Amino acid sequence: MKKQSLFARDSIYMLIAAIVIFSLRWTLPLLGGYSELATRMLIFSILVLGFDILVGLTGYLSFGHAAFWGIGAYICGYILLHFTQNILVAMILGVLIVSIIAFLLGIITLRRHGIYFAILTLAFAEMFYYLALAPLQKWTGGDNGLTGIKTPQLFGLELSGLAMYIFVGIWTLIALYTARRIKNSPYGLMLRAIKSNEERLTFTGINVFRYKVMAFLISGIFAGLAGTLFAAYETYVPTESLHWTLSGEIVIMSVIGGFGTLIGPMMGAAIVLYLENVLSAITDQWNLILGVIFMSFVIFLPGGVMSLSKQLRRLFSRDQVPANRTESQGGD
Amino acid sequence: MSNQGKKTKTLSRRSFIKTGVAVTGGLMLGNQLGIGPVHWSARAQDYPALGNFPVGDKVVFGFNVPQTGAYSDEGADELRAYELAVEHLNNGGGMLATLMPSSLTGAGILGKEVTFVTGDTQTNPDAARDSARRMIERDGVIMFSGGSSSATAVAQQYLAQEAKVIFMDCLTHSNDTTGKDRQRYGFRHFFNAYMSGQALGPILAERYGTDRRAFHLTADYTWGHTQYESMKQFTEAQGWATEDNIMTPLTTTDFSQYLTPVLNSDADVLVLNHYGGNMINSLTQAVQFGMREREVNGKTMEVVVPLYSRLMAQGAGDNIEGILGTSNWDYKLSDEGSQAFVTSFEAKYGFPPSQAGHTAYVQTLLYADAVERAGTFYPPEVIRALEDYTVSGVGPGAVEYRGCDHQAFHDILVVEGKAPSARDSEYDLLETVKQVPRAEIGYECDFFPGELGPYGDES
Amino acid sequence: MSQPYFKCSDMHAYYGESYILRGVGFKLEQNELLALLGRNGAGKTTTLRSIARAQHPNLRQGEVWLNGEAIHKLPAHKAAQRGISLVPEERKIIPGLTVEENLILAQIAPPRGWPIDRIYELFPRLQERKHQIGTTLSGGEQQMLAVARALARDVALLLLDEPYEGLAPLIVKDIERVLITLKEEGMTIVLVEQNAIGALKIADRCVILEMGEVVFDGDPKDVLDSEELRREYLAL
Amino acid sequence: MALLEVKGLSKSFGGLMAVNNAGLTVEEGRPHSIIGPNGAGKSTFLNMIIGRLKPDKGSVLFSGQSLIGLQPQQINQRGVVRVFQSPAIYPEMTVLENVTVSTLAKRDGTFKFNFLERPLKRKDAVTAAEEALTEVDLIGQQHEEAKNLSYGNKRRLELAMCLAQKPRLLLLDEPTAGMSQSDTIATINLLQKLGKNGEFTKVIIEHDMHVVFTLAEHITVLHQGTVIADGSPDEIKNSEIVQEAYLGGMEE
Amino acid sequence: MSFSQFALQLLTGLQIGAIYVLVALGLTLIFGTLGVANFAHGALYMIGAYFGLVVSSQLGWGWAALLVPLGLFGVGILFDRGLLQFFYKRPVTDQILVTFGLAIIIQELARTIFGGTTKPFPAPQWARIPVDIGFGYYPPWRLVIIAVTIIVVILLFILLRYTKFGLMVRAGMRDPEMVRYLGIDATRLFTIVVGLGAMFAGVAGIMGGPAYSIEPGSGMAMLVPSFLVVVIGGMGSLVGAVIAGLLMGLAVSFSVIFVPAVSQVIIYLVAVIVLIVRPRGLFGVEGIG
Repeated sequence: MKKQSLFARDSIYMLIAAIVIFSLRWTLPLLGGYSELATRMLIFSILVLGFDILVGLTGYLSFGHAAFWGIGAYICGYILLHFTQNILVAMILGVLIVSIIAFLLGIITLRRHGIYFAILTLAFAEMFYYLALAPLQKWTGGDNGLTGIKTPQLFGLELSGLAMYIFVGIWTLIALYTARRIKNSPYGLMLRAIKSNEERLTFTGINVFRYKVMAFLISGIFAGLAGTLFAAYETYVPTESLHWTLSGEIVIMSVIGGFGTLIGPMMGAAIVLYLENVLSAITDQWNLILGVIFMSFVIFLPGGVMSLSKQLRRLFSRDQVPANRTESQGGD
Repeated sequence: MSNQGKKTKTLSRRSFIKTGVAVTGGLMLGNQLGIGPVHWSARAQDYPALGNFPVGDKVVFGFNVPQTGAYSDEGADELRAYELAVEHLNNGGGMLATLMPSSLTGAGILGKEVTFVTGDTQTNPDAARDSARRMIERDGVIMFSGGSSSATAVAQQYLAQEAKVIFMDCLTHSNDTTGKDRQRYGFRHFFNAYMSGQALGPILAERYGTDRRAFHLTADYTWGHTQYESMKQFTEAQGWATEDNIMTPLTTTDFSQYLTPVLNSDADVLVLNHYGGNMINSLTQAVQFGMREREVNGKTMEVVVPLYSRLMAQGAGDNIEGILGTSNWDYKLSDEGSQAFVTSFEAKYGFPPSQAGHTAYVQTLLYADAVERAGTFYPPEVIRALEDYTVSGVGPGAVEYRGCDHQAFHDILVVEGKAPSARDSEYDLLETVKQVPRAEIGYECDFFPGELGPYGDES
Repeated sequence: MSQPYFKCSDMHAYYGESYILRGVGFKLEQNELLALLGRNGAGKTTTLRSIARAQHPNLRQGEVWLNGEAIHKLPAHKAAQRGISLVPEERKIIPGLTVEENLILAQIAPPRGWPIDRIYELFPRLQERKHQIGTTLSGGEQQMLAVARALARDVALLLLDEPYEGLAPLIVKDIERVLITLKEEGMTIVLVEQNAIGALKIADRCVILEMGEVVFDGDPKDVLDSEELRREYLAL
Repeated sequence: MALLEVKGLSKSFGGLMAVNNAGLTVEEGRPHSIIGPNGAGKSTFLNMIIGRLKPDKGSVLFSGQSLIGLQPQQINQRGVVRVFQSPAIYPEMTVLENVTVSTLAKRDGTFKFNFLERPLKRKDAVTAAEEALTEVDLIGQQHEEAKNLSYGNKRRLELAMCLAQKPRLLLLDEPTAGMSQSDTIATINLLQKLGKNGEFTKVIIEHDMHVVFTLAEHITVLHQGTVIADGSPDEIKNSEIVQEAYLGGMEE
Repeated sequence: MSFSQFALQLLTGLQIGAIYVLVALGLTLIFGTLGVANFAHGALYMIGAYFGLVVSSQLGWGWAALLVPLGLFGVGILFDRGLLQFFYKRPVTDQILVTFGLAIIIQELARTIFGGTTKPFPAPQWARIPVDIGFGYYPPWRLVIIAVTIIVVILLFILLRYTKFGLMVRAGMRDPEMVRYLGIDATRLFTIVVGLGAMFAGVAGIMGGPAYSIEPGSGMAMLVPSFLVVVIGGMGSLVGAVIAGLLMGLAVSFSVIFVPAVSQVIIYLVAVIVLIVRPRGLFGVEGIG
């Protein structure tokens, strides 16, 4: 019986997600957006989903996720440009290379915590950025980015517009499903334990480092996947894909959505892209407004949009907080 | 896009959706069922559906300029010029009086009132495309324009080609824009790095002699490379030697570590193939390092900046004094067209426009003129009307929009930074040394490799 | 009615949501040495920290009065300026500072106590090591430095948290001797100690805590004599 | 063969010799206790056994195999499990999740990549966790967030987390610290009951002698980092050295 | 490489490093005392530069030299009281986020007020003509930067080592709680430290402005390398910040001669190598990070 209900709940969750994902292209214009923005939102939501697996679950704040996204995009774009228009080949190779890099970076960076980890990941990502910008410009196109990528194909079908949207939507759904499975699996439990009390976990017989590397790797794969989709969708790869401001933007999206909730960061991505796109057409102060919104979230609503209802409920029922049951205590 | 014959009467699903978006999102479903209003020019049904087309009695332009980031002031000036252009298209005035020949009426375009939407490129190609996409899809723009970096221009040209909406590049100086990355749906009014070298070479020899050794600092990206190549080519043609070149990363703000090697070389000319913030910093710091006072081999060292803009001249302050470079246009030009533009710009905003503003203004007008001449907004027809078309009255001499690579050819300026004492306002920064005639600058169509791509209506 | 020299009453303190002190209160006369005893976790340290106005725990209710002045509304540094001096459990010699710097630091904020020279007279060992980094001293020397640091301030109430912890018996004797000297100098002291017997030996009065409440307040002799008290509350 | 055999263990911090040439032998199934006043080096000693600290010298044999140089998680996986003094739990997770981490660690080893496993499929792990919670009498609160538990219950949760790992050697660090008389008695009763059938051997670190005397069959006394006495509870009770060192100046 | 080339490149490296040092000093001071990773530190640099520009052009350089450090000290106090104090005890992630947010806002405000264009920031008249330093000509302003940095470092050293205030700060960095028990108002002490940190950023701004010119993005551009400097030196270590800053400057300067293409990559490369070999940075204190 329990099995049934859990399965049903899962199905309903995914069904709702599918409805939202596949209707975005038509609902977005009603809100002042445009249909292609929906595709973009979905691609970014895969990116932040991966980011959330690392940061939301394990608590390791990476400031270098642009590296995975950017490398995925460059590899995919390069293959589409020079070798084949087959999107699957380009994506598989892109994700493969990103996962190798993520694995290596994880082994190096995850020995550090907190600020050191953030700076180390940032430093690596910036290294890739500057490499792409000048020393490797023969392949990356330097500042102009990777231009002239041909429209990718899926078994002969040209992927652009609606077809691309559906293709991306399917991947988003797969990504969300996978991320949810990860979060709710024993594996996700371990990741959350890392965030909660890493040392304790070590003394529970767990090789914490391997779990962290794995989380980093999965996170990188998500970001790389999103990057390859981005290159295929844009048929263009800007150097900015590797810049740390993109990593910053991912953080902003996650904070606004709410770390560790999966669906929250996805919403955060949509909100930020919407503001960036729609607001910028109205006022050139959009960046300032976005900054203020971001800071307000950090200060007043650290749980992001996802915690909004909980916060409101708490606000209106402050006196209903159950009295603490204390049987015994330690003082010293 | 569509391979349907010229006589086809059915619209593709895609066009329907676009129309719907252009009207209003809410009507979209209706459109898909074929009941929404579809406004189309008289001959519209004769063409295969592609790109956008105006709906109702209004036509929308998209002005996509940097509103944030390092070039936001330049973007602001472009936007002022665009607004002025729209005003003149709807109500007459400005260059409408000087454009020769002109089909513009001062009552909109093909009887439709011109409106516009704006966007922020952030001088970031990705953001620029994103913003342009919104204009194309949501706002249904018939043409978009703007920009202040070659990377964003190139990125948007590809989008223009894909979406079959005409893009008028604004400020982009890289050879690639109309060279390897040229697109059928992109036109450039601005000159390019190659032309800068052509114009500057002879003047440099004239000023500084033919026995010079040049040290180049070059911004390490496409524009920098092309600028370096052309400066090297045209100074060496005058007998100069090239001592050395250092590629400086694009994000450099402190050039001192690149300037000290110059001090240790035999070079007596320093060429700064830098633009924007790069140029402001490298020039300022070159002056700080005493490059202007330096004596090498009995000659006073000279600094050259191949591409000037007001923005950069303002940023570099007094350091520009006596430094040679090139410019696309200057507000002090005395020809009728330039003056008509400057007068109306100053009347509206209280100060003179920059070359970026001029380019923005002229391109908007020339696009509108082409539509009038073509008699339709249908992009392939408008492109054909622009290609190989020569017009005058928008600046000194005549302007030719070459059909083979969509590069405009017109007189350009060799300029020199003014001494602070010689300036009559904060905008009066550059002195025109020579107006280089169109005939002296140019190259063959196939000099740079590149393909324009299809019009989109080929059967 | 004359006010007692020091008084704390009805203190209720929390660590986060953990309710630690449940109405602790006692009085002290000047020049009294009070032994504050109890099992691990009975709330001894929390009591000292509450009196010293540490940021944690959170004293939600209760009053602390010294010399007729209310302490319980003051921040920690103001309480210290009123003469409350806490020598915490791990002695808290500040890393990176020399012995002398640790003492000078104590004299920056008013009220200034003994001159440093006089302190050195009492602790000649510290004078020998005055340029040594404080944390490199042996445990006993560090404990002396901690006490010395308190003396460098004009202490109205000295709160000592387990000063004997981890020290060799010989050094414990030294510290004991110092405490007796201090008492003779007229200092008022609250001594928290695991080594209950040792503390009781030199104390004038004894308070025993159990589960955050005072369960005994009286003569140390009574505790020493009562097997039952010792077994029940002190686990001896 | 002794279950745990520690010989000549030493560790110094800076100039301070925290543990000096200390050793002990724990026989399988025989509750053992390490006592000593605060600061005697008990925690350091313990931390070296579980791999948290690296000893300067000495040997630690568990079932005849050396633990020196092993990672903490490897030591743990061999069955040496420590109950921490200040409850080390995962505060943001529920009580059941806290314990499930342990049962999963027992089931899956140091690392297993099994993200595709459905939550309901880890029934075995959950059942084991619930069993452990039942043993410590926390079963009614398994869905509460651990940080909301009372102090005593947090310590019980910690105990459950360790029991769930089915240890061979359970090291308890001051299990009754911070507890009232009645709680202490309850805890002692609980500890007496646990492992009675020889599933695991208890090593209890305490400064409270009464707890030790009721729970342990063998006692090692640590003072100033060295072992000053080792023997049965009665021997320890009557040892003069212990009286003097441990009880300070009992002799007037 | 000739001697003069080497010497000039060395001097340039020191000068680049000097600015890093100035920014990093404040950053590491704030981290060391408060444990706060201040991602708004670049913004403070930018405020210093713009403020210096306005004051020097309106009132002259004398006033700028006086008002900018004072003004930035005030900004630091406001920054601490208005925002940072609420984040002392929050996780480092939250601190990074909130200061990062503030940096974005300050940058955008600067753009609104001063425009996005790079502004010329002329050095004082006397510092504009390059001087002969034996092995070549060098801009005096850059020599001033080196000199000021040396003076600031020495003053800070004296302040921390030989004054009572310094004693309090050093104590507060290691054990703020005990400092409170000694009657010292640690909270006010920390506020002053943040003020000092901001002041150093301001000095860096007014030094770096004329050398590099300024635009709203200058702050963010300065933030990342100076954070690397702090991390390489060891978070909270002042000596580390000085050494690492100079190391970075030299790395950048000399990489230009050998491999110009990697001159931007080099600082990240150095950072990565140092952190892999010495995870706590060159002079990192055990227990931090």
